[in-house]
Amino acid sequence: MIQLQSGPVEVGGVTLRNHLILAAGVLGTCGSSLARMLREGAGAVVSKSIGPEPRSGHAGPCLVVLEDGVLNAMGLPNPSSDFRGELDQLKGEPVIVSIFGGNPDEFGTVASWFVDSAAAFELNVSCPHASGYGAQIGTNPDLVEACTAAVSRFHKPVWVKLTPNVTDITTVGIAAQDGGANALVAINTVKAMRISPEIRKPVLGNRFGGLSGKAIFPIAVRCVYELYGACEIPVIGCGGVSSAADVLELMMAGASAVEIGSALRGNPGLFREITGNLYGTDGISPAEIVGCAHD
Amino acid sequence: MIQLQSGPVEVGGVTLRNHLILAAGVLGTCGSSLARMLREGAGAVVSKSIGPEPRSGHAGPCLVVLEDGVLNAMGLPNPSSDFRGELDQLKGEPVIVSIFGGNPDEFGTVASWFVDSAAAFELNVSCPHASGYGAQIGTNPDLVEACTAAVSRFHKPVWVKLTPNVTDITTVGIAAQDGGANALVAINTVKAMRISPEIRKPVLGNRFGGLSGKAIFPIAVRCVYELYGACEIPVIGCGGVSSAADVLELMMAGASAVEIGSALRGNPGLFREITGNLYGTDGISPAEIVGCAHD
Amino acid sequence: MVYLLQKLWGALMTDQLPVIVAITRVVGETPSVKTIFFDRRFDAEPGQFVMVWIPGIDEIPMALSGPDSITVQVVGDATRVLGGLLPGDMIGIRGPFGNGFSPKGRILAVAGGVGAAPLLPLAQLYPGLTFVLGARSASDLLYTNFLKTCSDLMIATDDGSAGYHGYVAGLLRDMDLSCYETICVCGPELMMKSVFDLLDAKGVLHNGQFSLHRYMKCGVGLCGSCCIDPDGFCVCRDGPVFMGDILRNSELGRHHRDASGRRC
Amino acid sequence: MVYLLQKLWGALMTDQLPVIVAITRVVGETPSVKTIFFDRRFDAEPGQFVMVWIPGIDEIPMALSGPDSITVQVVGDATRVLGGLLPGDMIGIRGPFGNGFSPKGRILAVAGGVGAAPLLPLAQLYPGLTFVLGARSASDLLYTNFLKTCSDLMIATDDGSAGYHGYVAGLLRDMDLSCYETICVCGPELMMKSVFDLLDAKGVLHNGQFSLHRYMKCGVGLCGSCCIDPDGFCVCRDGPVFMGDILRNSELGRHHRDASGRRC
Ligand SMILES: Cc1cc2nc3c(=O)[nH]c(=O)nc-3n(C[C@H](O)[C@H](O)[C@H](O)COP(=O)(O)OP(=O)(O)OC[C@H]3O[C@@H](n4cnc5c(N)ncnc54)[C@H](O)[C@@H]3O)c2cc1C
Ligand SMILES: Cc1cc2nc3c(=O)[nH]c(=O)nc-3n(C[C@H](O)[C@H](O)[C@H](O)COP(=O)(O)OP(=O)(O)OC[C@H]3O[C@@H](n4cnc5c(N)ncnc54)[C@H](O)[C@@H]3O)c2cc1C
Ligand SMILES: Cc1cc2nc3c(=O)[nH]c(=O)nc-3n(C[C@H](O)[C@H](O)[C@H](O)COP(=O)(O)O)c2cc1C
Ligand SMILES: Cc1cc2nc3c(=O)[nH]c(=O)nc-3n(C[C@H](O)[C@H](O)[C@H](O)COP(=O)(O)O)c2cc1C
Ligand code: FES
Ligand code: FES
Repeated sequence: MIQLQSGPVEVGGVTLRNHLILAAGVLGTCGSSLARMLREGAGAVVSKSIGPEPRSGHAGPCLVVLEDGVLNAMGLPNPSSDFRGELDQLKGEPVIVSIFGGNPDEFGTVASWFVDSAAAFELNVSCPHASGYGAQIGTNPDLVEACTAAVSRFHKPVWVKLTPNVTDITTVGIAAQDGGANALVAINTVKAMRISPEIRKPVLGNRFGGLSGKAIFPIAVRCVYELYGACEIPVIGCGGVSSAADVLELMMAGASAVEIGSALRGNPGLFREITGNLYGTDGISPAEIVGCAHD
Repeated sequence: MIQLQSGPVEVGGVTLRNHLILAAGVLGTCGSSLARMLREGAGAVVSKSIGPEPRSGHAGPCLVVLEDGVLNAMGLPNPSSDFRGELDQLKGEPVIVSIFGGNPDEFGTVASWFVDSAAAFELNVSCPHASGYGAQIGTNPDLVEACTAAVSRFHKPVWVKLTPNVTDITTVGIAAQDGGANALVAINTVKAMRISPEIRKPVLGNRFGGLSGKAIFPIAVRCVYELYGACEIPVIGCGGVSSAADVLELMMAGASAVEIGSALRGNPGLFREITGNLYGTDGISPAEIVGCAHD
Repeated sequence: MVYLLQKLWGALMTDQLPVIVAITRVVGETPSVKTIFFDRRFDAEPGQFVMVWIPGIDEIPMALSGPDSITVQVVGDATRVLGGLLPGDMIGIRGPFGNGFSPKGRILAVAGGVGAAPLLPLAQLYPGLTFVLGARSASDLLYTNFLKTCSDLMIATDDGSAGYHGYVAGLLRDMDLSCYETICVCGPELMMKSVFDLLDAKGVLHNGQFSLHRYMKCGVGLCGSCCIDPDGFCVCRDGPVFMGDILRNSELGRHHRDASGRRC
Repeated sequence: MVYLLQKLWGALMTDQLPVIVAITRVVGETPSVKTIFFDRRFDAEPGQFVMVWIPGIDEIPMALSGPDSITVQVVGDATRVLGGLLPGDMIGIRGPFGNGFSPKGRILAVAGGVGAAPLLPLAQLYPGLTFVLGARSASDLLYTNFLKTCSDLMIATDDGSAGYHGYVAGLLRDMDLSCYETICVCGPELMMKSVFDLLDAKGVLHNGQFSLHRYMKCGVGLCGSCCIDPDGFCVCRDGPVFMGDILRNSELGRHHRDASGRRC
């Protein structure tokens, strides 16, 4: 397998320590767990999505582990503005704050809380299981553009995280770009469900949830490939990544960096494991790899 | 695990020998392989999708097997009207002919060839990798309604097979219902891609393909659940089914019957294996199970 | 070989959807605590926990008080419904999860209230251990009949209605703890904190093993709701049992986070 | 044990994307046939095939003529590009797929043209077998130098430029075939059909094993493009090698289907 040159990575206005980023919502509610992931070798971390009001999230079960993925419907639990305190211990670290809201104003309000502490914002317009939020915005290009614009005015880098649960992800990517996004993140989870045959009910408290992990990797590759071809701003890949080979594949599809979530289950040392394989002293320039599958 | 009463199954105007149907495009190009699947225990079979002109399909690779699924871009190869000859040996058997076209007229033309030989039509408005066909129709509710109406006029049962690659599958399901569909089939493959890291190119000749098999089962359950809640006509589940438990789960989500494709790889005896587990002398009525997860 | 394959197969090939069990027996332990037995035994270390799905209601973490039982104290909606279930009712179980106790040498178990639940399997596995059992009042003491038969049982009640009058930490203060190589502790946060401080003061904190409670949603180390300061450990995955010295300077007894992640 | 685990692991846990190999050597066998060696050996039975990806062009089925080689006859676009590749060039390999030959007792191999490719590993594995090699002309004969050293080689050429003058079936007609327990055949469809008819006439069809060619797209028994009448067997998965008696009344020598599935 090829290896890459190591060194800081500039993506969407943020300097990452390497190409790997902790995905939003995974071990991202506490400053201390974000700090831990940085210690464990993440090149940057994205927080849990923070919204305009504290939310407890959906009734359980909130998450079940499947043979080849994870199905979750956390329901965007978050401490809202109280999250500011979590970031005190992370001054100067590459922390991207994920935010959500029900309209552009709410996005603006939430962003305003973190102008001093976030290296960038990631807009969650893609969570498939929280009514009024997430994908309910992210399937409407006009709203995506407006929400992005509402956050862009803080003159911090804005990443917009997209849902694959749309007919054409590129129209949403272009809307985000038009709203002033500095990067696109693809993908959030794929809307899905499992049913308990004995109970005869959906297993998730919220019935519907989002599929992540290995099962969605080929969908993520496709979305990154489509967005890279259609948009000018960098794409950050996400979905089912669990090895250095997966990182390279997403980069070849067009990802400038890669987020990792579900694969951390049972393996908090994964970032270091992957960077160990991904980088080498004879590594080639990442620029040679990003999007090369399009040539 | 619960078991079902065995016996013929009436779904969408067709009498199936059991709840299991061979999915379109899998071992469905020859009359002899369709007959074989019936011998192997399928309750009915759907043919390869037949179109207005013969097509050779995409350049290879057309299909790769993944850890938890299959990625294909066959490109709708089909012998067009010559397919009539394949059905000679299948008179009176439960054979559903899958058809596709680029507009309502083409759907009508293709259907007209099989009015005497098909037990029903399944409209492929969902293949994610054939330009001008399949999902390019199936993402437009008006076109779906028109194509369905164009085939309905033959007074044969019409099943419409839907793509999950849309923002809201229920709007397309309702359009099909409005066009006169007797049943909905959900889902076709999920648009996806894999890249060969060494070659630095997508592995499929067509670059984009469709993901099937285990990986998409939770997406299929979700789509069936959504359609069952939104539509009046029966839903036939499809996607990642490989066991009797999967069949029951899709039925609880709302499926009146279930199609199986990828899981037949290496296991042509799967239909018999599943019916062996699915039915029992003390089995309960299927009516008790279909859609029960909605209660 | 077959075993290994099963493990491999199990690990690789199985969806970890909740395993549905039927309740076989419900035993009232105290006015507000019931032990619920079900028709399936789970292979767990003492101290591991499961996520219990009460269909239609919620899913909550519970220690296994035996291979086929949980012991539930009614404190809110989910526990109320759980405590009201009857034989034949079905619940879902995910797990066992986390790291249990790592007993070696002479063992002291220190339980407060329903914190006795994860310690019960320890008493079953290591008869002869010393068991310090605390509760508000005599009627709140758990498992005393059983514990009497197999352990060196010492009792403390807040109101003095049985055993030592006062908190568990008070009882421990007068004991020689240096003879225990393993001191397993589970109970309400403040009780654990006082035991923690006591062990620290007595210089035996490194022998302490504390089973923590934090708000849990996923149970598998992903959602982050159970993480503790300052190291960001997941109680569900890195715990729930932590060695005493790892918890020095931790949030134990200082703060925790609620369902939304707010500190309280 | 380790082996078994590897198999299990391999079967369960590996994406079967094309394995990329680099070409190490290209040997011109005849004016239109080349053997291409690559830097990786595949574990295959004689008669199994692989799907060969020529990036940017197509993917086509090819027998393995050795653990690390294919022997390609140029007949169209993909084979032309493949035949023009040089050492260092990369191709992708999926497989090996299908069921190979099942040799037992005395073996007779009957090859026509590039049909010798899947039979070559048989000659390597079973030295001393009888090998009937047919081709249009002396210059089209494959592997003769090697086959001379390890087999009882008999040659037939359509134009009489070497060996028997005429078709392979003609040569076989005069032989006593009853002494062979296994008769493995591969070659152009009509050559196979005449051998098939001859074996049938001689009453030894049940000893015949025929390696069929049909249009293949997936190689794994899903797409249906390689299915044969009247039983609907997949040549890629149930074959490519079929026992003679299974093919009685089959489409062999009568019709096949093109890339679109039309009979021709
Ligand atoms: C590892 C672990 C093991 C536990 N073992 C036991 C046991 O053996 N027996 C027992 O009775 N209780 C046990 N608990 C506590 C039990 O999970 C809570 O009492 C229960 O979740 C309360 O739910 P409720 O809906 O009845 O109460 P609510 O009204 O929802 O809440 C009451 C209080 O319970 C706690 N709580 C609620 N939901 C959760 C949750 N998902 N995770 C953690 N805490 C929560 C909160 O502190 C809350 O303030 C354990 C907790 C943990 C973390
Ligand atoms: C199991 C099997 C093993 C084979 N082994 C060898 C071998 O060892 N050496 C060798 O030279 N050839 C072998 N072939 C034949 C080889 O696959 C075809 O010659 C090749 O696919 C032609 O491709 P093309 O693009 O060059 O020709 P095209 O111009 O595309 O077609 C020429 C003819 O080749 C056949 N063909 C084309 N594509 C395919 C395909 N995907 N599957 C099957 N046939 C096809 C058709 O009959 C077609 O009419 C084998 C075929 C099969 C099915
Ligand atoms: C438990 C869990 C919680 C998540 N929470 C969020 C969230 O708050 N905001 C968000 O944008 N994405 C969230 N996601 C989605 C992930 O960030 C990621 O997009 C998705 O899981 C796919 O990546 P993966 O396969 O590497 O997990 C969550 C995923 C999981 C599994
Ligand atoms: C090789 C292959 C070919 C297919 N061809 C068609 C087709 O022609 N028409 C169609 O509607 N669906 C086609 N499909 C989709 C399947 O019918 C089915 O919807 C999908 O594979 C999901 O089911 P599964 O997971 O059981 O395979 C094809 C799938 C595969 C794997
Ligand atoms: S409960 Fe989710 S990380 Fe611990
Ligand atoms: S090549 Fe696809 S079934 Fe044989």
